[in-house]
Amino acid sequence: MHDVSSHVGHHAPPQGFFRKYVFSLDHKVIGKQYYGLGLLAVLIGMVLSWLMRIHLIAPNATIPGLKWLSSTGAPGGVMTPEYYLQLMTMHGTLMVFFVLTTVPLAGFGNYFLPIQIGAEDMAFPRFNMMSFWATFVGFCVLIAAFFVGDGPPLSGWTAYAPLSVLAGAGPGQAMGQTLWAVSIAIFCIGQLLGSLNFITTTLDLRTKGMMLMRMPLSTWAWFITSCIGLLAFAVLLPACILLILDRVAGTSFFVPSHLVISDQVISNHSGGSPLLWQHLFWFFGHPEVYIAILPAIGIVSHILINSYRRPLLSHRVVIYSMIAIGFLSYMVWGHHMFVSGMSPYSAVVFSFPTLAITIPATLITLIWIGSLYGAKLEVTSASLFALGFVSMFVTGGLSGFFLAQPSIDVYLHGTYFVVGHFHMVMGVAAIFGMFAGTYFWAPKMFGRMMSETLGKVHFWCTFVGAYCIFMPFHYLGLAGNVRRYSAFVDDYLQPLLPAHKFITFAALFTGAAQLIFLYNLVRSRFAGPPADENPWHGTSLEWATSSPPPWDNFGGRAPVVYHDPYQYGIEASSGDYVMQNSPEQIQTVREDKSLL
Amino acid sequence: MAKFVAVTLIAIAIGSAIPILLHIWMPPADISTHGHLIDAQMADTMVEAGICFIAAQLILAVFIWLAASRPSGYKIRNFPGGSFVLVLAAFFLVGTEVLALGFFGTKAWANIYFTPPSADSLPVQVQAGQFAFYFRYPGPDGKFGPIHPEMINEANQNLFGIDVDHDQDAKDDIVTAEMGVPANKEVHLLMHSKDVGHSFYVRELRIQQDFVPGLDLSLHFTATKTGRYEIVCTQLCGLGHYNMKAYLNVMSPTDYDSWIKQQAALQ
Amino acid sequence: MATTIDAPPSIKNPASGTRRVQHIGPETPSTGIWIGLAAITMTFAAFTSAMVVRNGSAPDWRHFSFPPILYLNTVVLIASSLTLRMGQSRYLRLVSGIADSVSVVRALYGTLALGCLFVVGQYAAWLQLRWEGIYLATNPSSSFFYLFTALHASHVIGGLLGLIYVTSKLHRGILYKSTLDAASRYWHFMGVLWLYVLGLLWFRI
Amino acid sequence: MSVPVRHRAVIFFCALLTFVAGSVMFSQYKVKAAALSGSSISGIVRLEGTAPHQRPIDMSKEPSCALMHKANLVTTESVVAGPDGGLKNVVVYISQGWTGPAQASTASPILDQKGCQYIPHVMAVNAGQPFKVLNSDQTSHNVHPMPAPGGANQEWNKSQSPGAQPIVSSWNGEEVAIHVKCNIHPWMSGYIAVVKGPYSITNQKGAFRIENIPPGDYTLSAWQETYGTQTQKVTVAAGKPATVNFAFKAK
Repeated sequence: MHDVSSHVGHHAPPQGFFRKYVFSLDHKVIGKQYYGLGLLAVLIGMVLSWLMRIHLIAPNATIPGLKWLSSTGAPGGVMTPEYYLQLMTMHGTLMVFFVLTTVPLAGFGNYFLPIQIGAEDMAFPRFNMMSFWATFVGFCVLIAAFFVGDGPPLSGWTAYAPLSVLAGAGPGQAMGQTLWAVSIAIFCIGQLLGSLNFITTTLDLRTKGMMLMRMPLSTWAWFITSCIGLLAFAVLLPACILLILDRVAGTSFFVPSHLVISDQVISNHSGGSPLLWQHLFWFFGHPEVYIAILPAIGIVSHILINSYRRPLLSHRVVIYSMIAIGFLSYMVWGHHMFVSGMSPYSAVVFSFPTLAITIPATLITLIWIGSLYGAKLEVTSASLFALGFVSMFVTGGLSGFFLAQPSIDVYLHGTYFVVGHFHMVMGVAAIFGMFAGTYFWAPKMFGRMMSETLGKVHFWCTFVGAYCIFMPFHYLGLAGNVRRYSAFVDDYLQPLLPAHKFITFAALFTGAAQLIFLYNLVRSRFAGPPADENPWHGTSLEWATSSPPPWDNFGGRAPVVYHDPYQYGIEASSGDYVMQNSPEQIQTVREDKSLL
Repeated sequence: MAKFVAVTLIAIAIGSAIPILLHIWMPPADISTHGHLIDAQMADTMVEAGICFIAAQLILAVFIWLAASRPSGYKIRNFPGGSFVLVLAAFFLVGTEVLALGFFGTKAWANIYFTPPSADSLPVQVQAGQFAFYFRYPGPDGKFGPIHPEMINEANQNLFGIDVDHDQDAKDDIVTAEMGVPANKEVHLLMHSKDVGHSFYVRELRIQQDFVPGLDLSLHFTATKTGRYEIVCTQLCGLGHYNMKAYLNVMSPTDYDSWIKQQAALQ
Repeated sequence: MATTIDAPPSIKNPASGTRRVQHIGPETPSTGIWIGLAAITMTFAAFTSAMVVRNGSAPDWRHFSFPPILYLNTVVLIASSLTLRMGQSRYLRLVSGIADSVSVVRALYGTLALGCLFVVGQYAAWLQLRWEGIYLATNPSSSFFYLFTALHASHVIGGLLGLIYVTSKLHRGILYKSTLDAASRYWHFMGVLWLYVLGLLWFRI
Repeated sequence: MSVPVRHRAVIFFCALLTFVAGSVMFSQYKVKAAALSGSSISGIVRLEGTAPHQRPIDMSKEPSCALMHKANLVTTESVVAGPDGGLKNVVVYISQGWTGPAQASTASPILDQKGCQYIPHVMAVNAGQPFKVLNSDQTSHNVHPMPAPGGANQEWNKSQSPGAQPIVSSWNGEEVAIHVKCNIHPWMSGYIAVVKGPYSITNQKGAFRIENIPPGDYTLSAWQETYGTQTQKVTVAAGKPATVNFAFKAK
């Protein structure tokens, strides 16, 4: 149920520290809270990946400081195989759930969706607050797994049953795995509340003149993503509940009969189906990939248009493509299970929609690149990261060609090729979207400009570094290098070790380069030059209010919208652009109406 | 800066292509009768994806170079044909491309997985457990004795929990830690997991299949080239995952016969 | 749309002095409820498919006859929907000034009482199963029985809280029709959902 | 003379200390004396009948270990009997009647992992007595002792990389015997018997010898991993070594 007194913009300006910054109902504060949480999670996740990479090239090396993190997992600072897997699980879980889902969608979405549609706040501010705090609690529960019994779970972020159900299956599978499941369940609830809020806000709270087709592409992306998330997390939640029940209540949803672990017969479970978990998980898991990447696509389009100084060749094609991707994402989960004992016929059934996703993805990419032709590119840190995103998206997308075909997946399935693929298209690409968004919107969020020079250095290091890390992953996969190995003992893996050394050094370099970004962010927050209302000469509504915006976004006057979102590259009084809320007439409409 | 980025992009595109073109890291030589289908499919896909990759990155680089060096007062121009051309391209070029890939890929897949094993194939049972593979041959009677989970005792090397004293079929079963198969004879692999999920992966055979606990799957292949190859686990199964492996020993029929006799003697 | 809402018009009401009521209101609650219902539907769909898969995965599915009190609970829940329906129509008359708010409040209290009765009834059903020695982990069938009933009951409790909230709003005279409609839509959906769950359990268990 | 209260307190406290210290020393002395004046229990554990077939172990999965055993094929060790029936790896300990200190020795025994085998195969410790686990191999092992669930001892499972520092651990309560496994090398199997007081483990000939037993009546237990436990009553007289022999029947 909703609360009238707290209804859109009708909560009074918050008083007191807690109401203002902690338990705030203001979508802008909540957006920043999500962003901060994501930043914290991405730092932890990155350090974990460092530790993993170092262990891979020097399995018996003493890593300074590690013994303080876990005396059992790393006695004397030497990482054990199980601790490698435990860190890997935490890396995956933190990155997928608490970074890729929170920052581009919940972080930027919370802050800018209401502003871009001219609303004063989200539809249900209380749900919005609950959504963040649920996510935060989930985060704390997950981190707690580091400090219990024998540490976090080692079953990977996919937590395949029965490994994830049986406490005797290995270190971390007792308390750690339970905490993991509880954490994800709580996270699901948070995201469900968030999606509910986003969808309702977009449908009901658009200001006068803001027709759906006049919404910026970023808003469209957040809207579509929320629709995906609403259904995806509504499936992961039951899966987690079943997992928790299997673990703590002794039910048998996922554990079959007659299992024998370390010579001991598992007698308290019987008849369960491990594939059931895989189906439920991947029915969520594949849409999750698009939950991570679609907001980045929207943000990047929004930024590219601004730095192209022209609208995209077609606004609608991009929107319809995003919708198509969202729709298709629900028909392809089986491609994660080509070798898990599904019938070979269903493998074929899942293969074609997977390949079909290429078409809308290609459409978006072609529109991006085609619109760059004949454009006037303004090179900023934001636009560089956006262009870097395009490059990454293409690269990562193309390796999907291989994995979408069962016949090739049979060779590549469990290898580093998969790791390279999803890090490129989901990890790095989405994180590039986050960087682009940060450089673009930091002036609005904090009222200060970030340093462009540092931003460009940061971009170059990150871009080259990311390719140096993740391109070799594909090669290793082609050579059959199996993923999730804590050490490479097989004879055929020995020749590949130099490549792993290279990757590790690239990872250390790229990670270190992120300190530039952190420094830039913190410095600009306090010492950056103050930003005016519209530093990038943008057209959408977030540029029509002060930086940072007042607590009700537009100072009580709801803006009225007269134009499509991206009126660039025209002659107008304000320059080469007209803002959405300016009543000025436009002679030349750039958007190509020849289609649709 | 933009020109610098464009050059970087070109360098990355070419640099990424070199290891592929030089075949530095590639699948090992195929030793199976079906593998060539997969290799051909992989080669086609590599060509198509490679062309798209190089083309996209280079065009992007060139456009960045051009778009960043416009004179002031430059008039925006549209891509010839506008989005219409691009949509057509996406649908017809890319659409047919992926459709073709899917179609031929499915043919390769069907050739391997839609055919049942032949009647005279050699049955071998493989059991995956934390963290080792063990293999069982039915022996002269061609029958596997039933598995009694409660009798599994690795300390006594009763790895399958077979009851030699009471089960007639189990008496002549042969359990080995290494998988010996005769060359050019079809092997019918009966897969059984003892505890959690595992996977059976032999690069040279172009084979990968998960073990699903409680679900006994099967697989059939014919190895053509004698030699020792590594069988590794590709499904995360616990702390010893990285060291879960066994050796596949493809032998000439005569060697195989003496090998299996030798193993039978060791039971 | 983010339009400011001015103070609700006040209506003279013979029975209970002045009550300020507002029949128009923001459409967000009704949209929100529709979306929430979509998510709930998806959750139950996921559980249903899990149940079907698990049922087919092993021959260990044991059927048991479930407690007859469930049928009684069904009647109670349907009755609660009817009283709520009554409340809605009385609210309309209240808005147009031809009924007093006491009648509405009475209907809402009726619904609340019946709702609580339903939850208690479900609990009684569990007690009976426990008494028969059928626990959560006894068999997949019982696991799913407890799972579905518990999940539905928790949603019903959520609905009860919502109704309490609505009632308090009505008391304070700031109840929007859209809010009442949203609450009732959720409540009626709970009834429909229960019929679905009941049918499912009846078929499978 | 009058002593201030404060001083009296101090004096009293010192007196107390001296008394406590003295009594402690005295008790120590008594124990030592008993130990010195005690005699020993020794004997042979035999197997009647033929030992069951010990299957050979194929370590091809771990080349470094397989190489070490190229010369002589390793077999399982569930029953190891000498030519004259002497039964190896039998834990002999006093299950009843022991009144001396629960910890017979202060040394910390070593369980080594060498050639993918536990050396020794069977080991005994006292409850609370620390023991070391070493890894002398080129590969990682996971040390996985599995006490009976619900008992005083907790199951644990830790990997040990080559050259890693030894794992030092101890057990809370008596338990005969705790099975130790390595899941990475499933054939690896060892036992730790946690007993009270003195103990001995039979050698190739099946011989055992427990020293320094004070005179008295005891129940002696012999545990073998396949055949379980046998007990015998024994009376030890001062200065007269007792002899006890056990015989396990091959099933």
